[in-house]
Amino acid sequence: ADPVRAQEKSFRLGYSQFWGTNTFLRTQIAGAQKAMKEWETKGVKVDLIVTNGGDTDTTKQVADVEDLYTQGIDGLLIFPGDSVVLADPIKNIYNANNIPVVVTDIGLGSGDWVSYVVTANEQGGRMAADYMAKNVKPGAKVIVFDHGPAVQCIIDRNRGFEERAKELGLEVLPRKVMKLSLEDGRRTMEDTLTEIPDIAGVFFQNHAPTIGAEATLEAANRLDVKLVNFDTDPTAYRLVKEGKILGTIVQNPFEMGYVGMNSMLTKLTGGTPEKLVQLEPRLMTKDNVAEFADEPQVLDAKAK
Amino acid sequence: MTMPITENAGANWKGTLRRSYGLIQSVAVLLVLVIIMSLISPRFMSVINIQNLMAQMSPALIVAAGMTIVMINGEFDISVGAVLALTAAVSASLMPQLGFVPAIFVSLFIGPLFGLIAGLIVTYGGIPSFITTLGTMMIARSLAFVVTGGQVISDLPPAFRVIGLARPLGIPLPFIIAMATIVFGWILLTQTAFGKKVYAIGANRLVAALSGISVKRTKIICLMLCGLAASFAGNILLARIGAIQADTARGLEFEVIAAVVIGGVSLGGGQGNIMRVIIGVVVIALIRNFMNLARIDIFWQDFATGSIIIAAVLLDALQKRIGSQT
Amino acid sequence: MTMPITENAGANWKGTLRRSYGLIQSVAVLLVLVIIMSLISPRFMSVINIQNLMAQMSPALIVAAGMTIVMINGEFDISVGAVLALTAAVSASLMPQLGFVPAIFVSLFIGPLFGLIAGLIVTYGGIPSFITTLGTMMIARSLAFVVTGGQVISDLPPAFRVIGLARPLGIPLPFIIAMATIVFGWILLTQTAFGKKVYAIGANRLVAALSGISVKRTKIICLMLCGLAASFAGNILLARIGAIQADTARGLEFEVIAAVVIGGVSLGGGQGNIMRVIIGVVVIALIRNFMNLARIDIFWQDFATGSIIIAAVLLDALQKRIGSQT
Amino acid sequence: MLIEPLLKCSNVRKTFGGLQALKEVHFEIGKGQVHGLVGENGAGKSTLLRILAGVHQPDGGTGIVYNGTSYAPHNANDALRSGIVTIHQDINLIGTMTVAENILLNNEPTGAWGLLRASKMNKLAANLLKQYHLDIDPSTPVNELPNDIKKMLQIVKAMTWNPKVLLMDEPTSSLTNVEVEVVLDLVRDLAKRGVSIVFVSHYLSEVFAVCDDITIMRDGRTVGTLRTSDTTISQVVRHMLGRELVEEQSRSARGTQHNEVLLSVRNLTVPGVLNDISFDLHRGEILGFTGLTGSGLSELARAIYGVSGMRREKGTFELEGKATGLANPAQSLKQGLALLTNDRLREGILPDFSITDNVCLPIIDRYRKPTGLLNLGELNAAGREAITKLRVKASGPDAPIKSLSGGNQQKVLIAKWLTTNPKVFLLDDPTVGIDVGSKDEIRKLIEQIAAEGVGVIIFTTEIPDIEKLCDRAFVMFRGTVVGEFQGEKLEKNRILETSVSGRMAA
Ligand SMILES: Nc1ncnc2c1ncn2[C@@H]1O[C@H](COP(=O)(O)OP(=O)(O)OP(=O)(O)O)[C@@H](O)[C@H]1O
Ligand SMILES: Nc1ncnc2c1ncn2[C@@H]1O[C@H](COP(=O)(O)OP(=O)(O)OP(=O)(O)O)[C@@H](O)[C@H]1O
Ligand SMILES: O[C@@H]1[C@H](O)[C@H](O)CO[C@H]1O
Ligand SMILES: [Mg+2]
Ligand SMILES: [Mg+2]
Repeated sequence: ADPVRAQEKSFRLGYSQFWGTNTFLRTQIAGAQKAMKEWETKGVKVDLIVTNGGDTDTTKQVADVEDLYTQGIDGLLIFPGDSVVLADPIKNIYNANNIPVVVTDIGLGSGDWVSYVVTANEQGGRMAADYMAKNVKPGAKVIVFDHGPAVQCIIDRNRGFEERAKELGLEVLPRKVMKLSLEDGRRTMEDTLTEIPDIAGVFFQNHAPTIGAEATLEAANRLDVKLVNFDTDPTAYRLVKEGKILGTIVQNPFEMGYVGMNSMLTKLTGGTPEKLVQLEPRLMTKDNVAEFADEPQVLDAKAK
Repeated sequence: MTMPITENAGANWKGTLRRSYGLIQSVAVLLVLVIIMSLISPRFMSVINIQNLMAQMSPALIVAAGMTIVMINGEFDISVGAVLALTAAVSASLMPQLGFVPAIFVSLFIGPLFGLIAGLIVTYGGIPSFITTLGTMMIARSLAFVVTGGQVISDLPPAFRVIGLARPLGIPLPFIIAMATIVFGWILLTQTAFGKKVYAIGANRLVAALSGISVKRTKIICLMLCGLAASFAGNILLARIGAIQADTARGLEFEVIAAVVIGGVSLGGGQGNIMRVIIGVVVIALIRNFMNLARIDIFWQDFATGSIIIAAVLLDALQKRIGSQT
Repeated sequence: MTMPITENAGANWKGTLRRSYGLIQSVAVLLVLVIIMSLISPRFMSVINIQNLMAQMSPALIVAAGMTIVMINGEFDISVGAVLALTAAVSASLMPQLGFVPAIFVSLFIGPLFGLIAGLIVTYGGIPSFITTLGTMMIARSLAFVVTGGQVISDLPPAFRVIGLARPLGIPLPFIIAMATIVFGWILLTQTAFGKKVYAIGANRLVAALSGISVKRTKIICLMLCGLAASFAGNILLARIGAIQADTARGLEFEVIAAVVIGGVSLGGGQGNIMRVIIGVVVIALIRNFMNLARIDIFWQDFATGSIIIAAVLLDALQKRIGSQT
Repeated sequence: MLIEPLLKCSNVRKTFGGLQALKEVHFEIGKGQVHGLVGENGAGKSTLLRILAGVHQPDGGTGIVYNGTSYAPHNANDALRSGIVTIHQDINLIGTMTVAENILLNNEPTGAWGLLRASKMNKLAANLLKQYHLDIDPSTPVNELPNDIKKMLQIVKAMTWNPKVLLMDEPTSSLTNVEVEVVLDLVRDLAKRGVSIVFVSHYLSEVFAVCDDITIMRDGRTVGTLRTSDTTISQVVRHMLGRELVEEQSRSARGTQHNEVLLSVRNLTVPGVLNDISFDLHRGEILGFTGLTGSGLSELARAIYGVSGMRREKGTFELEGKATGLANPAQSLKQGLALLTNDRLREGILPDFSITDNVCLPIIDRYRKPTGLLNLGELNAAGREAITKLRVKASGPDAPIKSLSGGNQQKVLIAKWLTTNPKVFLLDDPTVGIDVGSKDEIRKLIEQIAAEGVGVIIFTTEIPDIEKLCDRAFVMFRGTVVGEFQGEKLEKNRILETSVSGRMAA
């Protein structure tokens, strides 16, 4: 849906992030900005306000969304910290005032939006389990390290992984909770090696604890334990390349932001964007790692 | 050479002024902050932004009222965030069966119950409240996960949501409720015998005990009141947001403690003015709002927040020092 | 009545015993905890688990040494986690160019610098350290994001990694370093004139000042030492994990403060034994480790953790009460 | 004077907020001289000493010359390093630290690497203690020591700084006779060795015993300096108060009879502290408990009042013929007991609280209106009344109590307990730091409440107080009552002998 070339137009837009210090979410912003540049050449100027919800606090994100409305924005892009909690102000403020909303990732449980760009998270979890099963012995023990027992997209990924792993005959042990951090990844992996020396594989919903866990395996000479995770960054990418992380489910945050911004501006300039854009998760392994070398998540921010 | 009694009226008036001095100056600091923000963003002073801010800070204000009482008493309550979440979770999950009034009513017992348990451990077990309420915080948070099953609970009766969304005379109802709570706290602390006891125990519990004050009972009541405030805030937040998850209000305890300390309550107890605590809460709420208005890069937001907090408190202290020299 | 001077040797010995009593009893509580945990999880007492635990708790132990000094002095340092992260980030990002020894060296200035700034604000500005270091915490965390660009920094020189991974005589090197830090802290606090000043100021800053002690200078030095400990811990953590992100060690401050309080340091200052703080750190590390080994349902883990913390401290207090009655 | 004075203050002034504490102070002292500084409570003695000690800075320029140069210390350390050492009025030790740590604080012997030399520290401390006849273990935490020992320790601590000028602010309050002698001997000895001493005290006999000159302060001014040899106590008192003090006949000599038993205590025992103590207190009677320090006086007062920490093993109480528990302060207070403790700083005042709030704390519930709110007007009236009744020098009932002089704080505390309208008033060292004029007034006040039917018990090592004020006195020795005196037998020497020997004097 290419928009008709508009006369000089300028819009003030808000992008409500939930965890803005995270690479994944910053990459979304980068994608949105690329789209903005392209639109500028078509005479559409965008003034973008990015908010951060106090880094991972849904209540604060609600306040951000309210603040953005106060700022008089013409449209809202949002990475909701929670599908239910954030749905409320979207309905009561944005839908009620006919301000278009574009959702990038996670999704909203209710309310209305002009476009929703997302990765199929549960499918990603299933892909991870498939690949895990191929690389461990039949019936081997696998486990999930869970950093967000109450976060919907994480619940989806875990469910996908665990259900598929069971279908494939793997022994799925009770999850361990930990904080989302390098050192908790390292510590939890250490404890797990002690408790379950014959653990064969671990699934993570993010790259940071995976890197921590890899440090444990390397120090303990236990690289036979297979790690599969969601998301990547330069370090995690290198570890896949070196065969130390078995595989990564790569989403496309850049595309989320890019498509999201395009949808928003399409709507604002009178077009009709696609209501749902499903981005396929892709599996990155040692064998195809080269294909991902130019991923915005992989390119070091400072190298850019 | 005592001062003639006849001059006392003047002395009293001066005393009142002196005691309000801190408050007046803190308000001045706040004004500086507000003016800077209005210059940066013209929309800052818009009615809607102010309405939003009022509603946003309401739960923290209510919790701060409770925390102020506990901290003037010389203790901490680290469990407020978790108790808030647990209360909201219980309230939300009882609403479908019980209706919202009974659900709120039942849920309001949770905070006082946690306060009672913590209070008993603190006073009879002799464990610092910091550790005790760290323990009860974990217990409350855990129960919040159990109650919600890790899911978000939503779909609350619209009549209940009114509490969170109504704006009589343009003022958000949660804010009116929060201010009423603070005023209640102010009356309790300054106009009742109980309040005098709370201060005395915080200042020197030995002196208080020798003066016949029941230190244990007072401490327990303070923790129960703080728990009640947390439970109260839980329901207000629930009505405002319309949904609850177990993770809600993580870290609220430190935001509120910071607000209370910014408001001039000493960490050791015995001193502080609950009215000034409002300013502490407002400062913290304004800063978040400001970050959004001023478009500060996310990586630098914490830097700005930290600097503003220090600068505001420094300015306040500096002013007071100059004030006391005259 | 009073004891004749000639019996001093005996009295001293008794004094030492009395002073160590708290320590001995806390060790007893720890033993109870360890025995219960070993019964529930047989692998708990395995050599490898103990080695892991030692390495895991090392950064917290080092930070706790610094925090103990600051807290005995009557202050808090909320910035330790952020300073740790910033230090590790700077150290890691300097290593490729400078080599690891100079990188460590440079990075070790960060903590003391933050301590100096906080110390100046606390002593000359008269701002409570709780607020001041909350501010500097945000500033440090922000800078950590700026330095790392939000990315994980990894790929460190193998020679550097040795510091984190070596196990001379089977004992993890980080643990040896941590214990050395604690011993250094113990010497500083109990065997030097500086230590006496730290305690005296924490117990009664007026009396300390009247005794000619420079309260400001001592407080600043304490905060600088705590910053140094945080920077030191940052490098140890970096060597152990081999990678760093800006988010590292979020919340470490409260874990460490809890450990220090569990270890018997009073929140008001002036009292505490750094050796007992080890037990506080160990208790917290054990509980986390135990949760992983004992397969407790995710939702109930915090409940168990909270209960164990309260129970352990209660047991400790109870024992002491019984002990003091005999 | 022939020689240039070592320390000279001319026109020193100091204001606190609106209050001018020092208006015009002129004062000088020569090398090796002992100079008494006397005046009513709140006259400004401590303020002057605190200025010299570097705690406060005077208003305006420097009016102080020391050793021939202008002297303006910025802090305590400056003063200490220049040889001006102060023993402050209120106990200034760190309770949680040991005796050795306290007396050597900021003055510790260190060796290589700045490490403490523990053995030297202990030896040094032990020697100092011995030198001042203090029979205590240097490793005892100061908290566990009685007040008089703490006071002595402050003196010992001061001596470790090798003072050139020693400022002593009420160094003998709460000391026993024997200890007072030790202190006075020390003062004389130091003077001989060339140390100049400023001696602030309300015990004029002591002032006359050691001082070469006496400077009198009144209302923030020095009103004059007299040679001790050229003046008399009554002359000094007249200068201080602007009036004469009439020596009253001691109460016991008047032989008032009291028959109605008000409180009876039986077999009160606190293991290791109090041993099987029984006595009756009559309505209208003023009873004294005295003895050496450490004989358990404070403990007895606290044990009766039910202070936690005083674990009563045995003991029964009857108040007005009815058995009562007196289990804790709250209960005792309700039954009509009141206890004035002897540790003003730790157990007496709430420093930041107003005079009114300090006074009304035990009776705060009485000011509750039916609405549950406090009657603040009445509360203030009570504070104002306390100020008037005890002639407290303060800017008003709203003033924080910490802004009062030591003696005035003590008066407020007495007022605090009086407002509870006690039936039984326990007073532990009631006249600590109180000037001669006020002491007299407080004595009268105590007699007056006794006359109204209150039973009063005074616990004190000050035998003169016992002699003057009590109808009957008990002497304690190591936690046991060893003697009872009444009528003409109630007399200084008998009491002293019994206190020392532990046996009833003939
Ligand atoms: N920090 C302060 N703030 C306000 N007023 C003060 C302060 N210190 C002293 N004053 C006032 O200064 C006056 C002199 O007090 P000071 O303590 O010097 O008296 P003093 O002669 O030592 O009396 P006392 O015999 O009772 O110890 C008093 O009126 C007191 O209230
Ligand atoms: N719980 C206790 N157990 C053992 N000894 C104690 C206890 N409490 C106090 N003591 C000791 O008992 C002694 C008596 O102290 P007390 O305070 O009664 O002295 P006092 O006679 O009142 O003298 P003063 O009033 O001058 O201090 C002191 O040596 C004190 O250390
Ligand atoms: O699930 C979201 C994103 O999809 C991404 O994985 C970053 O972390 C989580 O918050
Ligand atoms: Mg004085
Ligand atoms: Mg006594």
